Amino acid sequence: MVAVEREDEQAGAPAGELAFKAVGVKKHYPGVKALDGVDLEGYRGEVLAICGANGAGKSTFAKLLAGVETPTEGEIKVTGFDHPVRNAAEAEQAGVLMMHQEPLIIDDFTVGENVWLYKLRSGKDIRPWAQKVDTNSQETREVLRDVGLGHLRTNQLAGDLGPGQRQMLSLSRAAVTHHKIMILDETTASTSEEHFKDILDLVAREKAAGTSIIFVSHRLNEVFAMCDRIAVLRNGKLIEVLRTADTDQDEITTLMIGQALKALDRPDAVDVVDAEPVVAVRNLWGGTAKGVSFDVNPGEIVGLYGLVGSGRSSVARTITGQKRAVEGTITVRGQEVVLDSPGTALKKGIAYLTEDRRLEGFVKDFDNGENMSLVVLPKMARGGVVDGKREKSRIRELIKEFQVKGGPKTYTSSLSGGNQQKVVVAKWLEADPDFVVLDEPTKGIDVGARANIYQIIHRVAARGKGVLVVSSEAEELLSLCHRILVMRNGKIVGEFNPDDEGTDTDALIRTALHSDEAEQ
Amino acid sequence: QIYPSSTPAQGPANGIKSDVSDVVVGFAQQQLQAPYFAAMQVQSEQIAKEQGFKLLFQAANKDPVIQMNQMQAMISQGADVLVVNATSVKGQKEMMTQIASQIPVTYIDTSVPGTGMTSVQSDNLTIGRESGILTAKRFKDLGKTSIKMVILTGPATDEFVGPNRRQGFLDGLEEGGLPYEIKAEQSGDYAQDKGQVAAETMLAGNPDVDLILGLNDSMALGAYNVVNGKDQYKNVYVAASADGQKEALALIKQGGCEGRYLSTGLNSPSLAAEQALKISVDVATGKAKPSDFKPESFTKAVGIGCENIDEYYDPNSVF
Amino acid sequence: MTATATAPTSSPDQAEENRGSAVVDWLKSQYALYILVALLLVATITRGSVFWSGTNITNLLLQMSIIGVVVMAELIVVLTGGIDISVGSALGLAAVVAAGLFGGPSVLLALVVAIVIGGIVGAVNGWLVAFRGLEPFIVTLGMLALARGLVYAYGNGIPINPEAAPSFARLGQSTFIGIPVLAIIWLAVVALIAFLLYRTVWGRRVYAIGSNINAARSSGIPVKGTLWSVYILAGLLVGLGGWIFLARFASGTSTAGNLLELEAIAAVVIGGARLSGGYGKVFGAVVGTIIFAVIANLLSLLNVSTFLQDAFRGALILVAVTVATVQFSRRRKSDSTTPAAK
Amino acid sequence: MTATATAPTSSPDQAEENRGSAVVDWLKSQYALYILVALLLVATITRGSVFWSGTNITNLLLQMSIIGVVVMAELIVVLTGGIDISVGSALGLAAVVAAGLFGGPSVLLALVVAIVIGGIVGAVNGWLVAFRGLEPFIVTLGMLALARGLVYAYGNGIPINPEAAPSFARLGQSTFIGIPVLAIIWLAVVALIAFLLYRTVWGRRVYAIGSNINAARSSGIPVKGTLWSVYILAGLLVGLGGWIFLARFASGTSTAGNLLELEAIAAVVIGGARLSGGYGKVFGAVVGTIIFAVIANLLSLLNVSTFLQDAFRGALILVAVTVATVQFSRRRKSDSTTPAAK
Ligand SMILES: Nc1ncnc2c1ncn2[C@@H]1O[C@H](COP(=O)(O)OP(=O)(O)OP(=O)(O)O)[C@@H](O)[C@H]1O
Ligand SMILES: Nc1ncnc2c1ncn2[C@@H]1O[C@H](COP(=O)(O)OP(=O)(O)OP(=O)(O)O)[C@@H](O)[C@H]1O
Ligand SMILES: [Mg+2]
Ligand SMILES: [Mg+2]
Repeated sequence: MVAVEREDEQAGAPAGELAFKAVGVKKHYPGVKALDGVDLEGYRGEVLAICGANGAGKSTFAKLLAGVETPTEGEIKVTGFDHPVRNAAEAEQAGVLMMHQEPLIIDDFTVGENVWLYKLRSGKDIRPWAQKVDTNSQETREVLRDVGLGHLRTNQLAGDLGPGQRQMLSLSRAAVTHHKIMILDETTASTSEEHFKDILDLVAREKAAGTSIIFVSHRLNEVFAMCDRIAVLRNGKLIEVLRTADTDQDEITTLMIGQALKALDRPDAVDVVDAEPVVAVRNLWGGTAKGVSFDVNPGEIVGLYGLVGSGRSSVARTITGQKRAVEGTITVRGQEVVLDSPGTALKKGIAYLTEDRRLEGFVKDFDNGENMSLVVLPKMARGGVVDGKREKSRIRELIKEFQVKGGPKTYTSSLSGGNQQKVVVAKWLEADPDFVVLDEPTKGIDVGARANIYQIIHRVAARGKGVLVVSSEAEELLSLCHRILVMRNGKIVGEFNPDDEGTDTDALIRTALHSDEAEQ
Repeated sequence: QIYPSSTPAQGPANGIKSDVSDVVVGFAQQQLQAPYFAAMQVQSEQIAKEQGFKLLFQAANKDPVIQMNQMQAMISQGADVLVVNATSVKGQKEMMTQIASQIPVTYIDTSVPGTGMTSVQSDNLTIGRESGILTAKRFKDLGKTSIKMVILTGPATDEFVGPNRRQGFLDGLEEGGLPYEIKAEQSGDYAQDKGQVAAETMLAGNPDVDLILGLNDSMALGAYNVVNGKDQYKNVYVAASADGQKEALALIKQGGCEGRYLSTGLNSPSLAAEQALKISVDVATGKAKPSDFKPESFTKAVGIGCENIDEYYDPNSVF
Repeated sequence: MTATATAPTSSPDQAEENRGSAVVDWLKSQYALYILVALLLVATITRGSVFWSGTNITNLLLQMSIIGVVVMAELIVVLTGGIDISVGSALGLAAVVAAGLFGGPSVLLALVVAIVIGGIVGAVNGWLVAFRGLEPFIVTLGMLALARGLVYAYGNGIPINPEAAPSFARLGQSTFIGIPVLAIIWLAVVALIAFLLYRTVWGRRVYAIGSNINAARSSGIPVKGTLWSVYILAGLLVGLGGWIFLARFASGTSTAGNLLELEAIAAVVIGGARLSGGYGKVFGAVVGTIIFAVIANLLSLLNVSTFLQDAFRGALILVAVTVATVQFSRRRKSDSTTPAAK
Repeated sequence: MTATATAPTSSPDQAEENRGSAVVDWLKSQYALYILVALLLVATITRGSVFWSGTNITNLLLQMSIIGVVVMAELIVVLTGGIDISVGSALGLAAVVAAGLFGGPSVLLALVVAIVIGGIVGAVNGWLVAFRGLEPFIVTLGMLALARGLVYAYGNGIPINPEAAPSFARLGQSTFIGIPVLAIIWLAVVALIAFLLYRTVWGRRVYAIGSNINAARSSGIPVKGTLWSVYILAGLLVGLGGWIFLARFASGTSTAGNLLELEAIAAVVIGGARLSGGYGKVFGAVVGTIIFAVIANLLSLLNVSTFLQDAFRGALILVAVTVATVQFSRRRKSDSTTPAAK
């Protein structure tokens, strides 16, 4: 197979010269073979996608290439650099720039300082006491505008940004550094379609400048829109490298998960006649939300769509007690409630799956078992004492149900991004809330597991619970939800029924940008 | 019960040793943070070397808990007798009853009354008084009929020594016929640097005082640093109520009867150490029985001023 | 590179099979234990007969009982990512007031008083930390000074001997099947804390808060309440420590508990806990307690000059942690957030 | 640009226009300043004439110059997420050795010796923290004991008076345009540290490491080297502090610098720095230094009884931080991202 791949590259790929070459690369963690003998080449002026299920080893490969980790066996050669890249400093010399799956942003720095983080000095001055660059310059602002963050102030704290904005912020670094290889590890996972255009532009510029680009994403449409070649990983092994032009999404999916994916039908909303809404929100203000009203009925899955920063997460956080509402009322099953903390919300049967896995998704020192049972622990306890057996057996079931790659004793922080997300989703769905808000629930989750999670969400709804799904992926909402609300600038500006004629991705995006549909 | 009896031990812990070189003496010092205590150690080690007995020396950082642990460790190591400079007069009563039930205890400097075999103490009251008298005389010679003063005291934990030295010095002033007014009292922790800072501040608040009293020489030396060479304090004098530290004696000698360091009291670490060790060795070798000793005996108490300085100043002493 | 190091040892795939390797893994991370073993070896070689004598072991146990209880208090605070530097002063206050209130007529009354005082101190600390969001360091620094000041003020610096001093003294040196009662109390406290931390919902919450306070909050954990309860419990333990102090010394001295905070934190940290919270074991903290007690005891037994004792202790700590952690990689800023970090 | 400075109050939407609000934001976060102002008010009301007298201000400046330099050392360490509890002992060691080496014949030689000693201590600390990955607390705890032990051992507990004692004393009292020279040295150090932290690449790196060590590492910052340099610089400053100690007291006492670490950390923290690193200001630390100096000075001027001083100091700290932070929400685990915390 390797031979075939070589052939293939020699025939079609060389849009440019060789940028890097991995030979027999293995990476073993205690008990895990994250990579198990991978040979892969990248060329300048070319976009190479790496696809694979969660835990296939995509991020691991990226980290090896960027010198964040060193391979257990084999090596990766970067053209023009005589020995393997071993650390970040060498990566910089070799011209490898990596956008991590969890963007490495310094929360206590301003947006501008984060843009320039990889290039603290002005000019070539290498003295440690050299003057630092001006991080509030016009140039900085332009760089930010290019990645769709033009509305941010350069001197505002980066810690206050949402995950989507953090991704784009880390991406902005590409504009101020010199590099030959650029790695985008799920940079688009929590960004909306609009930002993908910015990324496309940036990639086009980089490509023209001769950069070799590696793109990791679980959104196959993006992969096909952007990439020249696709490498498929499964369980740490390179399965195949294909030219985009020669393949299609179904083939890639099949290669990734080893089987074809069955199409999934959305069950109808449970028809509970005249039941009062699970949750009714009226004129809600808070965060970037400016007067939002909507209902979620029992058995209904409602989608909330909008661009990054449109206020979706603010709504989600405010109605789940994560953040206090400035104004407005929230009624749960007919009863008006004041939600002053997530704990209170949970007592009322309201749960919130965060979009910010890194910050508040899971506890880094906990293993999968502990993380999954964090919310429901009181229910597994008698008189405050945890029933260990019951906890263990339930955790095992959950791990199977959610296809988490790892055991109950594996530390969640050592899982791949997608597997972490599964743990977090499992934690909340296990809590069995009356009303659950899922903020980017499938962020980073591969196509196979995604279908599985959709099914579980459907099951929750089928039991008469209310579900609100916030997502940046219009397609996801269209296939998952019974009703879709679109937000723009903190207001709900449209409502769609996915089954209606003419309700498609374009319609949602158009509404989110500047609707010419009927506003409310 | 670990210590079944509460009556003091009637003989050395491991039986009477015929030879001095077999004797083990434990010396539980209160602390080493002041030169006075450090000098005691140097002196004791010298004596032990000369006489050939084994000395276990530990200091407790002014903490009864540490001292208890150290005394216990000494007993475990086969000490025959203990010399103890107690960390707390009142607070160690039960502790010392327990310890003393197993081993003869001779106190040095600070004792716990009602426990142990005997004590060799400095008579802080008298030492202070002697110094006070000398200071009163110097002021009278200057033509003063009354003075204003500020006092540098020990820390809040100073339950016994400091108050006695203070009272003694004030008694001495009265005895010398010099009425006084205390303008302020602040702790200098018996340390030179802390004393200097406290003196600075008190002087800023009371620039018209005549005297800064330090309850030991270290603090008085700190105070001396403040007034020395400063015009605005040219009429401020310094005195200590005790210790007789070398640097202080040097100042007294150097200034003579015009000097600004008026007086101190002799609290000789070497005299006390010598006496306490002698008692201990005698008991350990059977030359004396614990019951032979009075509960307390005092070391010589004198005041040192410009007139008798030559008797006491030795530039080569450790302390 | 580091962080996760800890423990994410077991692998996803070979899930729980290999028990054997778990033991090995556990042993690998027990560097505190090695320090202790090395110390005991040194003790045995140099002063074996004295060190292992019944008297000395009894002394050691007694010496550890006070600090041991305080270490447990410090541990739970450190697990939340906090720090309590007021434990020493609070212990002093509890001891002094318990000795002095109503004249200290009874051992049991003193126990109640000591625990109440400790609890009050802990409740104030905890309230400021949990509900006012203040830095634990600065809050407990204030409390350190305040409580110590109250100790001085209560007795004007003079130790307070309770009326029941003889009963205290008797209790302090009584043994049960050869083990000092005070040490038994300490061990009971250790067992209690281990149970609370490992077996209860509360314990899980404590770890969660220390590791990721945001995740804890958004998971519906009552963060403030739990934090408060931690400081209160710590206060109660410190109060108990004050009472043990009384039992041991039969007197409330104004230096009671002085500098205990440093030793308690040191024991917790050398026992492997992370000061930024979320990681730390009861067993490690106990080993840490023993390490420092043995060091002090050994230096005494070897009759190391007092001038040099501090130097030796310091050098010993430095050498021990350096040597024992050839493999030790867990950094304070656990970077496990990004497993990437490696 | 003290860029990181501003608390994130204004929203993304209001662009960059309102400069005025920046000042307001700044003022809002200066709670340490309010504590200081309140203290100064109290001082003025109770002992105004004495407090503001030239002598007292000079004294205050002198009293702050030693701790002030040490606070700067502590600040840079805390910014990296570390802690240095050996500063007091190291200062003592530097002072004593500088006083004693070769008999202490010259002020300048002593300066060199003190700085070298401090630098060595810092280098050892830093090496263990940066290259061995050890907990700063436990490393500097070991150093605390080691350095203090060496102080005792060097002089057998007896103060060491340098031959050049008179020159030291003269230097300690000399002024320049009315300001004590020692205070000028302190202020120069403050200016230097502010320059390094705010204006240089090194400073950015220090903040980056303290805030997110993984991001720092992956951005190519030489994390270990920078960490080491921080501890070395801190050591040099502490050495300088030891020399200032000599200049002020003309004697190397064995208690020099005792418990200074607590005050230094307290000043840094009350000045708004976060103990877990990444956030903290030079200005705040200076204000913190002044706060503690003024408290001590005031208690002394008011002639508060020794028995009550600690209690007052403690209560003052607690009340001050509680009252001044009615608005204070920045928590140690920066949760600026979880608005729930507000
Ligand atoms: N620090 C670590 N310790 C132990 N195992 C690890 C560590 N980092 C990654 N792994 C394991 O290596 C495997 C590959 O992980 P990797 O992050 O490369 O997956 P991925 O393909 O990027 O998946 P995803 O799509 O979910 O991001 C996973 O099984 C993961 O659990
Ligand atoms: N007033 C506020 N204070 C602090 N944080 C806020 C505030 N408003 C919003 N945020 C945070 O900023 C981020 C963006 O908020 P918004 O509701 O606009 O998100 P969104 O539309 O879901 O976009 P994104 O994809 O960036 O999350 C969220 O993480 C939210 O918690
Ligand atoms: Mg990944
Ligand atoms: Mg969002």
